Amino acid sequence: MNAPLIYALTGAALFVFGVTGLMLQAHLLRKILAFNVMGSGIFLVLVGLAQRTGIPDPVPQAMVLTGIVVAIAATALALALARQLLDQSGEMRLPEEEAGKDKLDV
Amino acid sequence: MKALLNIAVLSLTGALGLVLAWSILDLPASAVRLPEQVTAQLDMSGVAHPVTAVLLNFRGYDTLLEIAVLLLALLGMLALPRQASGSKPRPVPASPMLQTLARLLTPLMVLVAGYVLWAGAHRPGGAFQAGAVLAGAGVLLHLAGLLPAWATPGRALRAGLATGLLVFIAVAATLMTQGTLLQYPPGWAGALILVIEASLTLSLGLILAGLYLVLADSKVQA
Amino acid sequence: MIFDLLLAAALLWSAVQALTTPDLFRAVVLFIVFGLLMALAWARLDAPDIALAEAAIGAGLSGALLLDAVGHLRQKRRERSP
Amino acid sequence: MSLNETLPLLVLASSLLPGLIIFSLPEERHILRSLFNLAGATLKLLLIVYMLWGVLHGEEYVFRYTMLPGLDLLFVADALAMLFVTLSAALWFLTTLYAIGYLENSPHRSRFFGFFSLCVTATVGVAMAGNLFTFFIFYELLTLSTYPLVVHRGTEQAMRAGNVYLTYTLGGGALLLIGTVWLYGLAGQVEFTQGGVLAALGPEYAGQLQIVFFLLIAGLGVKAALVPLHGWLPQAMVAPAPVSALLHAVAVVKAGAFGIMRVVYEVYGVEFAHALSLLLPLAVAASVTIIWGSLRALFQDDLKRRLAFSTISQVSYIALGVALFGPVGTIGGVVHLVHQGIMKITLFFCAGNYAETLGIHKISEMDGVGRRMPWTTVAFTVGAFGMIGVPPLAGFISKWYLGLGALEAQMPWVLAVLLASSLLNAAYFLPILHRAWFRPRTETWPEEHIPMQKGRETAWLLLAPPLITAAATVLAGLFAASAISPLDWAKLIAAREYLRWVP
Amino acid sequence: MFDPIPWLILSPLIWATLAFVQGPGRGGRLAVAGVALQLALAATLAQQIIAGGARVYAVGGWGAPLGIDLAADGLSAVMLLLTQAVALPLAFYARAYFAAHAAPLRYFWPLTGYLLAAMNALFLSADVFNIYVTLELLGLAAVGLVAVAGGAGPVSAAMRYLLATLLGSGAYLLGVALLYGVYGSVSLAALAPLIAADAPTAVSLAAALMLLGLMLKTALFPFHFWLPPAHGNAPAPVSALLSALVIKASFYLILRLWFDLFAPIASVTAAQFLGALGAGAVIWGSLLALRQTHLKMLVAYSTVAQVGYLFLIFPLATGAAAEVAASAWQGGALQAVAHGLAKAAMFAAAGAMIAATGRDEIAGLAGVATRLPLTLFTFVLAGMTIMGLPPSGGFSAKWLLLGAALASGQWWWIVVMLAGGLLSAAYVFKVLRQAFLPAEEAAHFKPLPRTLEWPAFLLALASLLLGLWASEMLNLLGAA
Repeated sequence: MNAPLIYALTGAALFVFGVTGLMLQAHLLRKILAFNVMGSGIFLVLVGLAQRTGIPDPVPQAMVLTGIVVAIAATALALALARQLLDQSGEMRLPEEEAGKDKLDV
Repeated sequence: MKALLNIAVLSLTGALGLVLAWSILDLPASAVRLPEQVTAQLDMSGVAHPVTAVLLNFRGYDTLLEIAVLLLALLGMLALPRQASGSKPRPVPASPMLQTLARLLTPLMVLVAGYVLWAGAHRPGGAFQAGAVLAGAGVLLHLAGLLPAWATPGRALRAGLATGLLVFIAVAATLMTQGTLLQYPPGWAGALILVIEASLTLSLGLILAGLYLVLADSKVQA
Repeated sequence: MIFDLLLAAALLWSAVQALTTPDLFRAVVLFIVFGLLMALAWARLDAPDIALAEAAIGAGLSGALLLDAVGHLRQKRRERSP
Repeated sequence: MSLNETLPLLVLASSLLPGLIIFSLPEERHILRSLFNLAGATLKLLLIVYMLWGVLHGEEYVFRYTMLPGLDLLFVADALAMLFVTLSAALWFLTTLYAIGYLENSPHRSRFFGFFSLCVTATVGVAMAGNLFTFFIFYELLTLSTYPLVVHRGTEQAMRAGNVYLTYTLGGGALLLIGTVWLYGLAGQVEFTQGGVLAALGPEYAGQLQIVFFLLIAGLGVKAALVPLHGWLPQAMVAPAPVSALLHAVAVVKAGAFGIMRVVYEVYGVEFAHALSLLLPLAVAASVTIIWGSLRALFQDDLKRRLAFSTISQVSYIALGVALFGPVGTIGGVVHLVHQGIMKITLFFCAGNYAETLGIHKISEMDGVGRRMPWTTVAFTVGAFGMIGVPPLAGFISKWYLGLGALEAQMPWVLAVLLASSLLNAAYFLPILHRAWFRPRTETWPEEHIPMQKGRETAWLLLAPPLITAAATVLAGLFAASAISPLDWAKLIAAREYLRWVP
Repeated sequence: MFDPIPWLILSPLIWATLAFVQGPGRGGRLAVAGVALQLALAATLAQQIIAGGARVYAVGGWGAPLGIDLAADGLSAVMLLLTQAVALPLAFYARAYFAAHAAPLRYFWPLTGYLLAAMNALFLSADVFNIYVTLELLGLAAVGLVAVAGGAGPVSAAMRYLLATLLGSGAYLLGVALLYGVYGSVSLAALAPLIAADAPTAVSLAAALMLLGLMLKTALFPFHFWLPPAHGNAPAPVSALLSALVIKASFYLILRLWFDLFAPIASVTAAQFLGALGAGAVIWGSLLALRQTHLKMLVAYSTVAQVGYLFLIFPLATGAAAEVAASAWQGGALQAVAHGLAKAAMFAAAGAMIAATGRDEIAGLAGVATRLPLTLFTFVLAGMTIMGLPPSGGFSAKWLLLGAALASGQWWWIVVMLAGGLLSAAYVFKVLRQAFLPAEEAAHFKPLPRTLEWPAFLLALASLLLGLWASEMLNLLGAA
């Protein structure tokens, strides 16, 4: 067990936290936080695993840079949508009834 | 029902975590050694810093698409129907001290951005970090009440936002007359990467600041 | 090694706190802390480029966006409650 | 592409193109529309006469196009195809004339005639299909193009009938599809070949082939209205009379019966089907349908419903003929394909005339109609007597050969079925004739649309078609022995389907 | 030789960015010209592939694994052709739609441009990380397009879609991270020979994560929850693009991963499981489509059902004899293309009907048969492919799949396909029946420009003709 592997394992745990939060939290702001935690976890796994021999690897590092930019882009768009929803429905959560349409007895 | 769902999700993700951890600890040595290849080709790449070499040369095509993603996110935000605020964004009252600080810091930050950009060729840094610093300056100016939020960017601003991507595409496409997409001719790589990075820094700064400034605008109520 | 373990623990703790703490503002602040800890982790992983980007974008810009959203949310709530 | 390859396509196009043009015509251009309709119908008849002459002289009309590897679209104008094509084209011509008269001034005629033409295109495609796959394509297209005709009136009742119709026919289509895919998997391309193609498969496939036969017959039986798959047909009566005439006499039920013929004779081969003991169940199903349809017909007061149940019964004569092993039974089945067509279309034309001229829909309203509309009633009488099997009309010829065929196939019980059916036919037709000719009229007509003018009982376009088909019923019976009769053609076909038959 | 590969990606990127610079509401003409050019490029590429076989294009001249490779074979050429062929009529349609409709245009064109760039880049990519970037580009563009209409319905649908697509790409990216961890490369060409049946657990996990993420993006049952609101609430041209093309992109990746990259570890059990999910989609999606009262929701649920057929490829082709596998594979690809054309036509026709009647309810369609005959005819033709009736492309696809199911003795999929076919007939005719009813007295039909009716008709006609020209497509598909 070396430092990169510790971070890879931490990343795995963060991914799990993020996914759980993304699925279970109702508030959109928290979903967005959870998405970012999930993303950070993935990045740690990517770099941690690649550098498990202790040698820095610029390729996954460059990929993570790309990933961070994509994450901020998604975060901003998600926040913009969440705000629209807040302005229109007064709530920062997804309405339930649309999921309810997915039932035969409606 | 809700509790049941929670338990189901928790046990599923928990199991996923365990499998993930176990498989991470059970890995053989990798077959392909990219770091060695990067080092071997670094001289050809036009920059001395390996991460920059990957970002703008070896995997420059990823970066090209990534800039499009970033521009697209801003575009998606701008495409949302705006609340008919009509009125100019209200200047946020800020303390004079913050304003002074912002006035002092902004030129400094632009300078830092320039340095980070230039330094990226041989040490950590580059267009992303430089752009982020520029964007930070924009956010600071807005917080100090010196920069209004964006309702609808004008043509000049849109051109600025698109410059980075357009320059990148133009360079990539022009290079096709010699070889393939984004294939820098020997000797030209360093200069061309600097041109791309400079325009990227400008656009990234604008876009990243825009992500904040567009959102900030939707706060203003009629 | 010990430092890495401690940092990993701090990362996990701040992430869980950011996701579960009842107060949204607190959650966002904890998330910014998480981002800064991430930057530290990147530095430990010999990835100074990512550390810089994480601090500026992951913690900084994301944090600013999220704080702004919380502010917006509170303003909305104030508008509606009286 | 040579002319012989093009001709089958031209026969299809002669109704497809007018159909598509008619869709795009504005509602009020009725003269242009009729022109396209009649031009298409006439052209089709001319083409077919030319091809008939060619087939008699040994010409081959084959068109092949590969849709997928190992999957050809194949049109072949062989003797059996020409029999059905000729019937469809001739009756389409008459029905078009009739429909132009019948639908005068009613709404949505562009749509009606458009789908009408598509329906005929599909029928002709069914007739000329050279393999099971092509047959299936047009069988399904027939469903699609007839649905709008069934629901044409747009009433609640029509919509319900349309639902029932679709449920049955698409369900049947699904069964036919599995059977077809299965056969293609076993035997490659299943082209219609005289004497059948499946006998070449080894005996280890017998079980599978029996299941496939059941699937195919069930799929075809829906359109052929074999009991218990007949439920859609009486409901579909809500369609306008020309549609009923076409559905019953040519298009839909015939496509089913024709398909049964193709499957038994040219896919399995009648001798192989006999060897797999598939014919007896088919004969039983047909017999049950014959009796059941006739029995139900007895109790209908609505004229078109009675005719519908009569169709169920009569179409199964074809299936029965197919199931009687031996050339004579085959002749009976094949010739009945034509005879039932001309007789039943006569009856439906007449029923339409009664409804359109006097508003008569029920048998109980028909008292004395023979005096008011003598020509129509004469045609109706000929059709009814033909159905009963009175000599020398067409129906008699069919029944005669079927009876002989039953003896040849050593199924004497079929004679009892034929006899019982004929008695039932008489029982449900004769009271109608009695009312029409011999009961005096006591009250006014329900709704007189077309008044009596200068000795003309109704519009010419409505009267001429049933008279022509009634005349054909008489002629087909009288001149059955001549060289151009349907009977002669049926004999030609039968002779080719039995490869090893020794009488 | 002129190489169309990079230009297929650059063209939409360029015109999208230029359209953005032009400003809100602008760029329609640019888009039409750009998509027309791309169609020509895709056709050129298809010809080159038929003549010369599959190709690899090394971006930057480095070559995998250091650089990024683009690759084009029969399947990618088919998907590229489909994408441009659907996008071109829809571009004309969208111009008419936004001109005739109250819906604001905003940045529709640049968003569409990036969407197409992402699709083209995705179909050409041979690098799992690069694919991730294209997936994000695609997802964000699609979400932006759903939200373009504004209003609580579309915005919450877009939000749901965004979260689903982000979760999906997250799972995918973790899979990529594991693959890089194990093998040290993200190039498909470098990875494929390294993955063997005895690969470490991490590889199986990576495969599971990547496939799950992509299934979520493809809206395979039971991950379909986001699709109906997103596709049902978006403006009609957007619904058409999303339903016809976007879900096919992630499906294409599933095909690639399953049959190329992870073939050595793909088990028959997993394939049967995927097939079962597909069967669930066919039945459940069709039943729900039948229950809908709104036209576009019905069409959206129909997409959920039709996606199910695509997943029948896996049980039919995995571990089967070569001939059966080929038939299943061809059937699946044909279904993807036929559904793409037909569903685009169906959504476009639905949009035209809604624009004319001013109502989205199916109950408001009475009279459409007389007032909008061409559009209804379009719906019928598209419906034929959806129902799998001959001689449509959908029928040829079903024929191949049925043949594969029979030949491999997996009769249970036959039952599913037939039940799905009948159910789809039920919901298609639910619309047709209503359209044939006489119009209500009060019904007011807005006259429609021809450009709102003809593009949809051409698409539907193409889905029908595909049945007759399927050999050509399969010929291209088989080019290696």
